[in-house]
Amino acid sequence: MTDWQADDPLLLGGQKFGSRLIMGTGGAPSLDVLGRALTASGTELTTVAMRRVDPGSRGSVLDVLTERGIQVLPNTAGCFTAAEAVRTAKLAAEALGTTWVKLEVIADEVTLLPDPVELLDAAEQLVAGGFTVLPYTNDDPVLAKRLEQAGCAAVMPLGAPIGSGLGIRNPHNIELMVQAASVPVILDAGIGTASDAALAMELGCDAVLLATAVTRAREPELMAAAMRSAVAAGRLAYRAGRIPKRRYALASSPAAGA
Amino acid sequence: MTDWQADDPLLLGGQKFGSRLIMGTGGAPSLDVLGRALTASGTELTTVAMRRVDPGSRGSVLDVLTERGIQVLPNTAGCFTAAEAVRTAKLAAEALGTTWVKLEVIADEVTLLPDPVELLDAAEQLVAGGFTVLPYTNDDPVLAKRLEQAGCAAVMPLGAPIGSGLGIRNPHNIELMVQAASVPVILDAGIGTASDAALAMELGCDAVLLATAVTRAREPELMAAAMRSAVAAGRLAYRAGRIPKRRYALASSPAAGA
Amino acid sequence: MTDWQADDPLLLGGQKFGSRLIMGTGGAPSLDVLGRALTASGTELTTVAMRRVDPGSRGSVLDVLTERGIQVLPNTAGCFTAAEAVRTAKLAAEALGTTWVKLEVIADEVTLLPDPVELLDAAEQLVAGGFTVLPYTNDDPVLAKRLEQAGCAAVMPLGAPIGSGLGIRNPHNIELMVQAASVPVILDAGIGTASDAALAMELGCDAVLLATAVTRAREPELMAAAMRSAVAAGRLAYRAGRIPKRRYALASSPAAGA
Amino acid sequence: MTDWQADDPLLLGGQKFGSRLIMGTGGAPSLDVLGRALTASGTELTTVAMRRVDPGSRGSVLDVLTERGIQVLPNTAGCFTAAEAVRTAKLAAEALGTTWVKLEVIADEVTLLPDPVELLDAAEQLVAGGFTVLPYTNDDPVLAKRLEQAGCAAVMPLGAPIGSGLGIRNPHNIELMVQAASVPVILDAGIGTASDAALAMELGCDAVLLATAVTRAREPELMAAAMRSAVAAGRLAYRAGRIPKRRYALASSPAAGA
Amino acid sequence: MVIVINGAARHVADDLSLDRAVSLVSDAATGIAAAVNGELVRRASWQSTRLAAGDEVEVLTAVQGG
Amino acid sequence: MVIVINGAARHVADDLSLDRAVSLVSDAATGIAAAVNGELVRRASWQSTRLAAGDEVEVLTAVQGG
Amino acid sequence: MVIVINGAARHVADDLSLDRAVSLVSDAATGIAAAVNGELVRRASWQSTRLAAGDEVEVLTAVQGG
Amino acid sequence: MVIVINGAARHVADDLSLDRAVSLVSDAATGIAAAVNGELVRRASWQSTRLAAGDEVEVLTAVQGG
Repeated sequence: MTDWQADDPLLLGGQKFGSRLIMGTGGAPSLDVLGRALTASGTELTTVAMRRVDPGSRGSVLDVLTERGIQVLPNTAGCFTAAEAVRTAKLAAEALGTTWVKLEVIADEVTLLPDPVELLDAAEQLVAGGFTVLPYTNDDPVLAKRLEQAGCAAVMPLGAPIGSGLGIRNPHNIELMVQAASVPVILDAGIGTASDAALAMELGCDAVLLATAVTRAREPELMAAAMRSAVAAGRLAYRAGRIPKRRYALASSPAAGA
Repeated sequence: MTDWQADDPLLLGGQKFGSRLIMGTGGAPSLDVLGRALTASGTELTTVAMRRVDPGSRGSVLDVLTERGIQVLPNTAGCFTAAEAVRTAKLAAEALGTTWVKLEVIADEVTLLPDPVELLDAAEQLVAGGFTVLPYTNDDPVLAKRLEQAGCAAVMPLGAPIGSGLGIRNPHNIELMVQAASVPVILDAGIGTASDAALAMELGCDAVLLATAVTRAREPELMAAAMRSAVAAGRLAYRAGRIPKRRYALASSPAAGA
Repeated sequence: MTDWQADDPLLLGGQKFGSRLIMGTGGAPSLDVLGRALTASGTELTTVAMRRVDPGSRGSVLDVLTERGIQVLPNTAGCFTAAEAVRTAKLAAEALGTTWVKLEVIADEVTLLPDPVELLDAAEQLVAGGFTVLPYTNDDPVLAKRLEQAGCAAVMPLGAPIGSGLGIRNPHNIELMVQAASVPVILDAGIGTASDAALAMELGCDAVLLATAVTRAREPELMAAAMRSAVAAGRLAYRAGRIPKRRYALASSPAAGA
Repeated sequence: MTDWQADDPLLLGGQKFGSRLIMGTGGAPSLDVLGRALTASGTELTTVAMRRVDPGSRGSVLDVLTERGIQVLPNTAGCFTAAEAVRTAKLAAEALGTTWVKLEVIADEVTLLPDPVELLDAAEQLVAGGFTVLPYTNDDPVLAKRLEQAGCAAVMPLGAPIGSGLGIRNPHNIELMVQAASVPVILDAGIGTASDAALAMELGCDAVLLATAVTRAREPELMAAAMRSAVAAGRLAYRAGRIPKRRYALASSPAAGA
Repeated sequence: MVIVINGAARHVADDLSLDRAVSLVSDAATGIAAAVNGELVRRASWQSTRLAAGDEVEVLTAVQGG
Repeated sequence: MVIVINGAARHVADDLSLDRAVSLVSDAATGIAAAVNGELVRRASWQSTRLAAGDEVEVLTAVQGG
Repeated sequence: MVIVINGAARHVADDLSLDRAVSLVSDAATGIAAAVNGELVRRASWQSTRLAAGDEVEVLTAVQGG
Repeated sequence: MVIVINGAARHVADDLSLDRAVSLVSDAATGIAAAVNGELVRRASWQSTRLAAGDEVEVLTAVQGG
């Protein structure tokens, strides 16, 4: 079977990735389940959070990534201000030896929606600090453009609130964002099932980032395989150029007797 | 890479199919393009129409299917009455040596929507005649049940009018149909792009039948590969059990400092 | 305030109605609440069901309608066959002195969806019997056309299952039906709130029939007033000719300094 | 007919308004058409833009408002920075003798979407300057909360880009905004037809602001009447408490024979 | 004899007329209709309609619905 | 005599067999079916089927569709 | 001297007052506002405000919009 | 003296070095980072970094998230 993705890598932060599915590690019932899901997903880049060391904990999510040769992407989850986010990013860089960061600066714990002002501030500081900044943002095309102008390596708009599984609530905004962007657009948050991920790619997104949809599915490994296929399917459909929507029918068989 | 479909064949008309994507052959710019698209789609069952022989024509769609070991499924496209459809099905059986038929009995040439009364009549006659009947029907769960009771081997509801590319206009009806059906439900007509096909499978359909979305895409072969992945993705997601939709966010990273 | 409806009556069964909102009476907590809701709705035509007389019952829904000068429209709710529906219609005609009937022939008690074959049969018999037949049908444009050809005075497609409050699941089908119809199209069943009723009228429906959305609302009288305004609003918008949808913005203020 | 709005005024900027429909004046083919549309809409508050005086122009939009006793609401349309917007607001206050302003600070002329950073800055300056600030914002609940905290008298989220007629693209965000807001939420921009306006009110918005949907409709006066009814309908439905959506049907007639 | 009215068996005088049978369940002057063994009987014919043992009488009226 | 094959009138020898008639429009060994006056005739019977003046013959095959 | 009113250069008497400058483009008694070099000047100060060569005067009013 | 490590107060030897402090909660050779009073201290400087009474030490590592 032809590998249709072969000649279509994702260019992000100066690197090439064969997979356009970026995974998160939150919500998995165990490191074993997580590991199998990550393998099934085919991901090459995966997020982790930074927290205080727990002397009691056995096994590390880092080992799970290392064994599979998956690049680690620390996030700044749980930060409410630019200052917290910048500090967390620096600690992550020291701990993990990477200058890549998924930048999250949220406004409250009910919606987990990003705070546009603090986010932009943090992005500017981290870009100045030499980081490769991948900001989790809302679906506002204007804020996305500002983040791009601030030097972010990509913009990562939400489709819906984190963990909601509501899919892409406003495809129109994502399309506007894609048209205006000159950095990769990565759909982050909201994906609930495979068709959501395929739609994101059909809208022109360069990649999809998801965690909950896989880690909290009834069968994470199977859903990871589903997402892998869905992202590939959506990307192929985007490249193939879909048929126009038409109000009326168009016969797919020649007129009778013709 | 694990073959997640390996243990999940489609059971239809007493046969097993490894692929859940049934293709149509209408609309392709050439037999060559059609052949490459069929290969890329991985389909094992493909529809053809019956028309008067054209002495001048070179090459046959049948050769394209035979070379690839794809089972042929004649349709009764262009028939407006049960009588026409039954006659066409019998001629197809004689010409192609198959008792399988995709039963189409349409009401008019603007919407190409099925005529429920004529369709049910034709289905009953063909089942009595020993045919394996796969009826193209509207998305009415009641008519689908009647067709099943008439002995059809599957029901094939439309997502939207043939060739419209409008996707699945009424997912709720398809879900009701799937829940009530004891024969395979195959989403036929309306698919425009990969996410539509994935959604059909997530709703619980057993397979997807499409033609225009691939044959009239800008790049048919690429779109065929997209549909192959999309159907696989949707089926896997259905089996994996998606996360529930939630009104609010659910953190995928542990609370700060925890 | 100008009465914008003044010159725009509903023509149905040879009569003129000033109101385009047809009400049902099912689900109201009391005849008193029902009466106030009917008054607030401004309806001029309202459905009732036929059941065995209950010697114990006090007060009659008929009195509620008579006091308000509302025309009664008996239905054949609960009938599963053409024969039952025809008998019920004849008993209703005898009891209520009207040859108008809302024809319902349902397939099962879970979906309460109409049975297309029995419905068409019953419609033909009742039209032959001199009835003014208003059939509750699904949203299939083909069946609607058959019912019109059978001599029905209108077609009454569902927006969604009875009492579901899911609104109009397939606006595209309703539009196709409206375009093809030469009798009034009345959206029946599925309306959950005011915007659903407005949308039905904007799609080109001639009237809306609803019960549950009002009778089971937290405040039936207020919701009845809401539906009255919504139907008027949707009809006016339909007549006014809405602006086209555009992908991009269109300034509503002159360019700066111009 | 009972006036259901009588006891339900809009409280905005310390004033009471009987109408929950705020109109814009852009796009009308003539002042005469505008005047008749404003009357039909029943609006009590209407926006105007500030531009250089044109010695040649005859008649003024101000006269149209004054004759009808409609309160004027100047906007800052066309401003791309906080500085421009603040200056425009001050000139408007001087010219029109009002400290109310519809604050618009847009990011570009293609999407006309608000610039979150400049908007918040301008809002803070104008609140400090004693203005009653009504900011046109995107549908981000976080930015809306920041604007409220800055002292704005209301928040006015878009449903879709100005003049697009795409309706409310992300009802979920509007609901989140309404739940969190302690100032009025006014749906501004995107309304295309009556059902859109009704939906806005059903989501809990306190009012709707629109211009293009009326002024560019085929018949502006009729559409203005439609919008008046639609806003009333949506508000009443919100107050009445709609029925829940249910997956299956719920009979509105008693079980047969019961 | 025994007849069935709206599903309930009743002992009634032999040769009972339909109008008497109806009066056992309703005194409504209007708004009701009756069927005997599934067949509609017009009100005008109630008095002249004699019932036989085992007849099933249905007396219907309008209720809230639809 | 004159018969109609796939809608076109043709002068043919009297008493023509169906297999000869079919061969006028197709030399396909498989993948075709024939009907005379709307009735399917199995291939096995083509040779023994004699046509009469005015007969309408339809010869169908599979084409792209559906 | 030369000043600019609403983007157009005009020759005016030296030492022109703002109320005179405004009157060159509008005779409206109400509904207008003026700015000199980007700064709002209240109507009460128009008469006492003397313009200098090169000053940019903006005179705005309300138009259909929003 | 008393210092705070990841939120917990501990009695430690005066003049404790940061690498010793870190070793009280983790023996990981890689994958961790430390901050003293909110300021990141590079691993290379842990040994030379002396802690003072009341210092707040944070030792972080990667966990499942995002």
